[in-house]
Amino acid sequence: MTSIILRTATRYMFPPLLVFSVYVLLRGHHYPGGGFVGGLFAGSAFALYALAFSAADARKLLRFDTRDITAFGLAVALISGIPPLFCGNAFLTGTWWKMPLLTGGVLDIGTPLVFDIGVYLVVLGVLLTLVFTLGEEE
Amino acid sequence: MVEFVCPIVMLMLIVSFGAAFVRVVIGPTLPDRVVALDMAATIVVALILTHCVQSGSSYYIPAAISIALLSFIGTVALALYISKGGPS
Amino acid sequence: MQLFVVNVLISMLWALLTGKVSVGSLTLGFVLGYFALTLLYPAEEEKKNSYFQKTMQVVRFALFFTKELVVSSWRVAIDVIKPLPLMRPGVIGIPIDAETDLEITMLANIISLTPGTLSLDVSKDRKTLYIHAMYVANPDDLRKEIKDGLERRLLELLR
Amino acid sequence: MTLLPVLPIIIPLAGAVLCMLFRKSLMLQKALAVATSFMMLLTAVCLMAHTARGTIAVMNVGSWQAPFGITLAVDMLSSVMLVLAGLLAVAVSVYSCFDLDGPRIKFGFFPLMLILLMGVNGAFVTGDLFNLYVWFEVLLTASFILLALGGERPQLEGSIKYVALNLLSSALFLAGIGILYGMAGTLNMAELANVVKDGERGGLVTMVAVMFMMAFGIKAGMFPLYFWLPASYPTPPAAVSALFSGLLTKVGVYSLIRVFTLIFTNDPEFLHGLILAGAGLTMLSGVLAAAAQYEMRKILAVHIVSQIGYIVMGLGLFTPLALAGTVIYLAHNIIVKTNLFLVAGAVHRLKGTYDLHKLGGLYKERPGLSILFIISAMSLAGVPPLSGFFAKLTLIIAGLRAESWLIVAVALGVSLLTLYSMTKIWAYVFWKPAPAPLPDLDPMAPGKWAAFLLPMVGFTVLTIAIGVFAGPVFDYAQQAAGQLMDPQGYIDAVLGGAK
Amino acid sequence: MEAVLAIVIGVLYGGGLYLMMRRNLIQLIIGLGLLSHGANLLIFTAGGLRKGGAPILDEATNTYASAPADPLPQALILTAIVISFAVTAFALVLFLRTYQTCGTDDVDELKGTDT
Amino acid sequence: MVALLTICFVAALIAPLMHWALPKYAGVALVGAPLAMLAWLLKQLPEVMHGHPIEQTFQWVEGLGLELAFRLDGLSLLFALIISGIGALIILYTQGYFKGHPQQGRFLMYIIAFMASMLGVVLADNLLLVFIFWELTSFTSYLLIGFNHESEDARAAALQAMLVTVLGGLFLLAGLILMADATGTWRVSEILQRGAELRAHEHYLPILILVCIGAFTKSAQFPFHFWLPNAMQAPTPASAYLHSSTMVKAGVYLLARLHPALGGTEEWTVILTTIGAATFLVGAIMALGQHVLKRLLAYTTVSALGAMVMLLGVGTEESIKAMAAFVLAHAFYKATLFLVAGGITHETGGETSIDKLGGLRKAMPFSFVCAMLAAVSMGGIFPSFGFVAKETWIHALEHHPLLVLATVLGGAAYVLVGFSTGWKPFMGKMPAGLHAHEVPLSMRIGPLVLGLGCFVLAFTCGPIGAALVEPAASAIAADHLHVHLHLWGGFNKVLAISLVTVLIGVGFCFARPFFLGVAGRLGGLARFGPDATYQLLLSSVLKFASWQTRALQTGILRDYIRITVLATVALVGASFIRAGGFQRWENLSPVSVRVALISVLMVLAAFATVHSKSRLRSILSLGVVGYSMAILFTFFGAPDLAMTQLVIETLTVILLALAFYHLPTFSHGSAVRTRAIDAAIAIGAGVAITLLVLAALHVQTPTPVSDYYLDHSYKAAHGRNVVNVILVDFRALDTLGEITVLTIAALGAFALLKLRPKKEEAPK
Amino acid sequence: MIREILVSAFLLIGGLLSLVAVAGVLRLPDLFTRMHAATKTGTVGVSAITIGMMIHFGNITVTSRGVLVIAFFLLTAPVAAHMIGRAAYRSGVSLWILTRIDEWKTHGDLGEEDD
Ligand code: NA
Ligand code: NA
Repeated sequence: MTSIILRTATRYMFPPLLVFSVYVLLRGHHYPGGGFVGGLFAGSAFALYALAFSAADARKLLRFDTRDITAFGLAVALISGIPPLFCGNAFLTGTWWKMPLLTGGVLDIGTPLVFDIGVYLVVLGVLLTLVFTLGEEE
Repeated sequence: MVEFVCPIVMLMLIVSFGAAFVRVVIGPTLPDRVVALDMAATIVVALILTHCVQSGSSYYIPAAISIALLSFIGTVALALYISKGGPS
Repeated sequence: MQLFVVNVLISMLWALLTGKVSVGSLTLGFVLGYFALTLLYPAEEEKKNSYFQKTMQVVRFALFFTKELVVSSWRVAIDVIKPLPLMRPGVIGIPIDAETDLEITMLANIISLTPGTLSLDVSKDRKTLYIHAMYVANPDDLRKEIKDGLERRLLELLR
Repeated sequence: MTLLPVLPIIIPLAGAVLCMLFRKSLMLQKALAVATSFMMLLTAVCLMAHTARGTIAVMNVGSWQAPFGITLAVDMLSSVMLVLAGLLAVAVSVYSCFDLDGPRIKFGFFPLMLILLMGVNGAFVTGDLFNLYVWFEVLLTASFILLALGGERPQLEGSIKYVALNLLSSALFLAGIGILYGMAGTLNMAELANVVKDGERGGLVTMVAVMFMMAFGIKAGMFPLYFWLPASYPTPPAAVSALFSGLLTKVGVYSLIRVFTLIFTNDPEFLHGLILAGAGLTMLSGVLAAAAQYEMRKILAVHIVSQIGYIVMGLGLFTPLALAGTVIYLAHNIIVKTNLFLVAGAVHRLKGTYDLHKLGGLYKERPGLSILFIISAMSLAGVPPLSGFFAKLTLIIAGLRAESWLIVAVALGVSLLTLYSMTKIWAYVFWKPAPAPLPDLDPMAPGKWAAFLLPMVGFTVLTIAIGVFAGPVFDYAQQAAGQLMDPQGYIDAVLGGAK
Repeated sequence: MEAVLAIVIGVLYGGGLYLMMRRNLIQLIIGLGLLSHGANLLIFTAGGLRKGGAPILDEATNTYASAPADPLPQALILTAIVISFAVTAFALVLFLRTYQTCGTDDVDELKGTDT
Repeated sequence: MVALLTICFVAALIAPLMHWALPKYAGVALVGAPLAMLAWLLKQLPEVMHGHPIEQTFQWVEGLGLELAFRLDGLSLLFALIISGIGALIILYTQGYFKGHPQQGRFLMYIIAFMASMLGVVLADNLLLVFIFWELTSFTSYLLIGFNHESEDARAAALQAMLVTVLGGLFLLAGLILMADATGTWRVSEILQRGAELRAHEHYLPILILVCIGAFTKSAQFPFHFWLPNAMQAPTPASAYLHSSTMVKAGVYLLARLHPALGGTEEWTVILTTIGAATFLVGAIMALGQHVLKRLLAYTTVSALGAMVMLLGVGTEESIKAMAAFVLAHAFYKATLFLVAGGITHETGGETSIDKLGGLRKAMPFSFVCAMLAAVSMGGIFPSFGFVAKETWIHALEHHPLLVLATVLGGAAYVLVGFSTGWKPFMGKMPAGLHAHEVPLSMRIGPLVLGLGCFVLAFTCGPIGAALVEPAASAIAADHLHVHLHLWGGFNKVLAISLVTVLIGVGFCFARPFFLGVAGRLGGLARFGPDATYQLLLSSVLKFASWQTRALQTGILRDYIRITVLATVALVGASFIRAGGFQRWENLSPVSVRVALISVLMVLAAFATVHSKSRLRSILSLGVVGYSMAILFTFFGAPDLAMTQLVIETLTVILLALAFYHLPTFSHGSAVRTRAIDAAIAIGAGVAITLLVLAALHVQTPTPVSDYYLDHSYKAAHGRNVVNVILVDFRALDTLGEITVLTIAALGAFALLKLRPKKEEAPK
Repeated sequence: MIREILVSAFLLIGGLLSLVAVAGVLRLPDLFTRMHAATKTGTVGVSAITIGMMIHFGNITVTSRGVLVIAFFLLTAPVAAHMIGRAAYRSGVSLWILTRIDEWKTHGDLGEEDD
């Protein structure tokens, strides 16, 4: 077991890191950030957890297999390019919908955003696969 | 006034960054280097934030936050490496 | 209770991050925070603690802490300029009353940020905190100073 | 044309993703891989049909007009490459279903193979220089892993060199892209062609062109940049070797052809002259390196180098006929080389070694396999009327017409040495009696054995068919070469919408 | 400015290559790292240094800050960085595995497959 | 014509099947194909005799000028008759020769395929088509010579024959292409009409030389003759067919075919007569010292081929006629002798040396008769067709005393060979331990038909001359020649010379032990001969190859990188010089202090990275380089880049730290010299890149596409962060590729660490 | 104007503290004393600059993020120092020669072990 100071700090840093990662992901279209950095942050959160506790603990926390997350992310990114095909547009053409919010505002939801979410998941999965496998190496 | 101060601060920070780099190089022990690199990261944060002031653009703040967080994780990783007896 | 507070904090954090303090962003932040927390504390018990009582203590402590922080920077500045042989560093162990992880961690952190001291490690039995100090004129004085000053204030705040 | 050109990228990716998601079921992965390969082939054939009469299939990904988005453009050269990649995919996936061990499949062989193909296809269809870089990285990374997958010592040793030199190539490639972008302000190859053509940038363009020549030269395995190839290609399982030998270096060659017919036509005397010199040295050096080998798969691997020399020779001569020869040679070589590797794999499967000294007696034991080998081997050596003959013939005629006597002499001499190498394998592996009796390691039932040989039979039929139907093949190649020599059609097709 | 950066690029490429020619596997990795920095900086420099604001459209004013930098090289470099990270990570594992299997990290000794 | 040719090829393809279905009668069944061809040829005889060639053309590869053009004229007919006629006999012979052999089917396949290819050579009317069949004969002969594939000698001989003939074929190909380009057509018949044009062409001499080399290798002319005796490793039916009557004559055929286009010049005459005469003599002389049956015959074949080339070189009407007649004569007697020799070897359990044979006349009377008939014809003795041909030949050389002298010597040698093969094995006492029986029926037909043929032809030489020799000679001369062959020309100079030849030949027979002795003593000279030269060449190529491999593929990554970098630097440098260096310095913005400082720092950090004995110092210095990059990105308006760079930098360090647990510290240094060279190369590369960047900077950029991105990012793609919009929308395909790379890198890392070979080698 | 002065002051203080911090890192005699400088002064220095920036922009978004930066530093810097300190101590990094006392060593209790 590693230091309790580190473990405690990790516990308190973990949720904000995840939140920050989603923030970076969702704001990426308008401000610096995006799926890639967002995914790296999410991955770093789990990496920190794996360092402070153990790779196995981090895996438990994650619940999904890292390779599944990766593949799923790739699938999401790929699928995000499909909807425009049904409108006669080219692959990966940005398609946007206005989504009314509960509060009365309107949110632009578009396939590029979905694509970015795919990127986020891929990066998360990849980073964790690397960290966990290397961390578990004897 | 700020326009005048910013370049000076920037220079101070760059010099600090360089000095931290010197410690990275001269060591002598691995923890010394790690401390120095952590210091360098801290200075990079300061640099980026100063640049925000100078350019009047707040878009660089997330970069600063990123490094604040990530350099910590990096340092932890290296510290664990050292304490597990990893050679330099 | 504590969990709830943390959750609210996260939702506020989210609102701050997005820069738009609105019901929507707070809700989204709450939901995100909820998920983040459920990952962490699947079944941990809540601890009863009065939230409002602590507010004043927090403010007081914050002020004290800020002062210490500024002073510590100043001290380093002086140390750097001073001739080296005037320093009297040393590693000493401080018996601690802090018990929970959070208490120990906060204590250690605050010790690190205050002038002249730096936490190195907690003993295995969690009873002793080893610190590195720049000026160890008398180890027992230092121990006393920390225990009566920092630790007492902190534990008051946390308990 | 909103869909077809991108399918060669999407289909293998989708297949790979599905394979990854169903990674626990070997059967399902096999089925997925084979099905995906067939779909790829089908798409490629459709594209070929679409482009056969000289139209260029253009698609703007994301509906962004060229040169702003990434434009995919499939001309005749691209579509023939796609078809070949499809054929290879089918053959290798079927072959792997029989040949590959469970652990390798479990640890992602099929997704990697499909992603490799995705990268290869991407490189063939893209009309954007940076996008080409991305596809290169996709296929390279996949190939790194396929090469090392299994973790046997030779594989790892080979991988080190493979990785290092290919990454060096990537760094050169990136440098070229950066400078070209700075110079032209665009990454669209058609637009680049226009800018290079218009501007007074002669000197710099030539320097950048040299960078690209080196970058692609490494990937293509040209002299003196090919060293990674003999060190790495003979190390992985046969299916992987076959896939690599058939496709990877060819992507480098394809890219050379693409940029040196479309963009860098500003100084053919110097640039294409260099390519031609490189081609000659590549042929010669490769064939000599092969002559020194006594390991079946290694001979075949090193021969790739010398074959690359032939393919590039057409580009160096830079005449319509020569490029037609290059196109035919590409097609021929992909088919034949892959097949030879598959046969080598079958031999290894039977006898457990590639060592010429240890092997023997297969002519007696396995006449079918012998026929498959000798036909491909002779095709490689250029014996008429197989595919290789027409490929070489076209190049030789082009060389003589261009009065490049030296390169013709080298090409002819090398073809003799190729023949020597192929007959060496034939004599040692098939004709010679086995020095010590090797047990037949193959436990396959005859039916399964036949299915296992099926891809090889298919390729053998193809190499004969190219010879028999050399007329239409040549016409196609000539038209493709025409498109390459006069890139205005390509440029107009890509930029058509923008003007 | 570009002249200075051109020299830096040269140093990065040169240093990367020199490291790649050393005998330790780790130096090979580090060399690749330098090389990739060099390539990125090259794209950045050759792509046209425009010392200016971030290419982000301001929400309030709907304008770019003073002369925005060229966004395309940035996007290219981002892609290149990610790719080189992926490749470096894989190479690291590959080298680790090579060391475990071959029992040496001396690149000069890994020549069993060439001839 | 095409149909029949196709039938022949199909027959070849189905031969193994036939053998599998009818093991005993496959040969008999398959002989139908050549017989059909033969019948058809004979049917065309009258037309062709009257100078009306038969033509048939199909398109094949129009763009290359390759068409399936066939043309049967007198020359083709003569050769085609020989090929199909003897072919049929050989196939029958094979039936007996390979009785019960498991690979008989394969042999039949090869030999029929060979026959078809050979027919293709003589019937084709398109240069490329000729070449295709030409190569096919080389390839099938490879399979035939190496038929006894378990014998190393057979394999070596097969390889040698193939390499030599294919080498020649390559020269030939170049010559043919040049010829087609010079005349503008691939049609042989058209080229023959444009002979004057061709002979005046600047490429005439190269074409002639190239074609000659092709023909000479195929027809075993000196100094390429050596492969032919070695090729006797082939089973006898193959030797009889390929190496006496057909394949080796392909070269002669080609020269004869192209005579109207290429012939008649001084170059032609000099080259052909010199080489032909030399070959004639060398073959004959070499034959004197042989004792192995088939080798003996092989050398006389070499010699005969030389004679044909020599006659063709002389190029007079008479010599052309003589050559055509001699082709016919040679085919008959040589095939017979080979078949008999094969029979002897076959029935005596593999004995090949004539000195160990004797007294076979009782056991093999039938073979004896056939052999005698052929031997007489070979010796040019009255009243055989060999005599007729020899007469015509000597007559043709009337004005070339030297060549006549050569003919006499050579002819005498033929007498000796005829004696050695047709007489010696059958007479005298049978050596102890030798057992023999007569050959089976299927093996008798061939020798009988051919042996008798030697005399039938002689007695019908008038009509034969008109029907076969005249059309052939006319085709060679491209002019109508009248051929009157006669068995008896009266007592004249020619007959006298003939007689002298025979007499000397008889003398040779008595001197045979002497020749054998000389040959034995001169055996050492063989290592300066062409065969040794071939071996030397082959082994030098192999030596050079392995030297090259050792020199270039050292296995040391450093060397590879060095070569790669040096080549790149050299070429970039060359193009830089070619571009005239820098023309002007423009577009360079002023240097700001902070960028300069960061740059200096980066350079220092790069040096620290490079020059470090501690791997962590190196890594951390690399981290400083990365941080500096991020700072630069910040200065130049790239927040996304700065952020990504910083994150990636740190993550890289984390991964490295994780991996470093399992990796050793730096322990292998290089010598100072190595480091100096590497440093020099690296510096060169750095300078080259710097120059390239500087050169790039003075080029004015036109409107970059990114202005479009800035304008349309929000309007058309709903995003304010242009960089991100490029990544997920404008150039999303790049990003898709990028995340694919990421995915597989992780997949690969996982697989590499988790999947281990069953038997892990223990680390040292 | 006051705001400008405040901003400038904070930035300058931050810059100076950074200089002090690295001066400490460079000049102080052993790892542990250097860490004092890096941890405390570095944190305060960067915080000062952050505050300067917060004042400069003066809007809620920037301020909230600035708070975040400072908070992160206050949390992470001491933890990092602790991690390095204990790692260094365990790995046998020697204390400065003039260190007066080492109770850790005398007690011989090295805390929890890493796995
Ligand atoms: Na992004
Ligand atoms: Na920190």
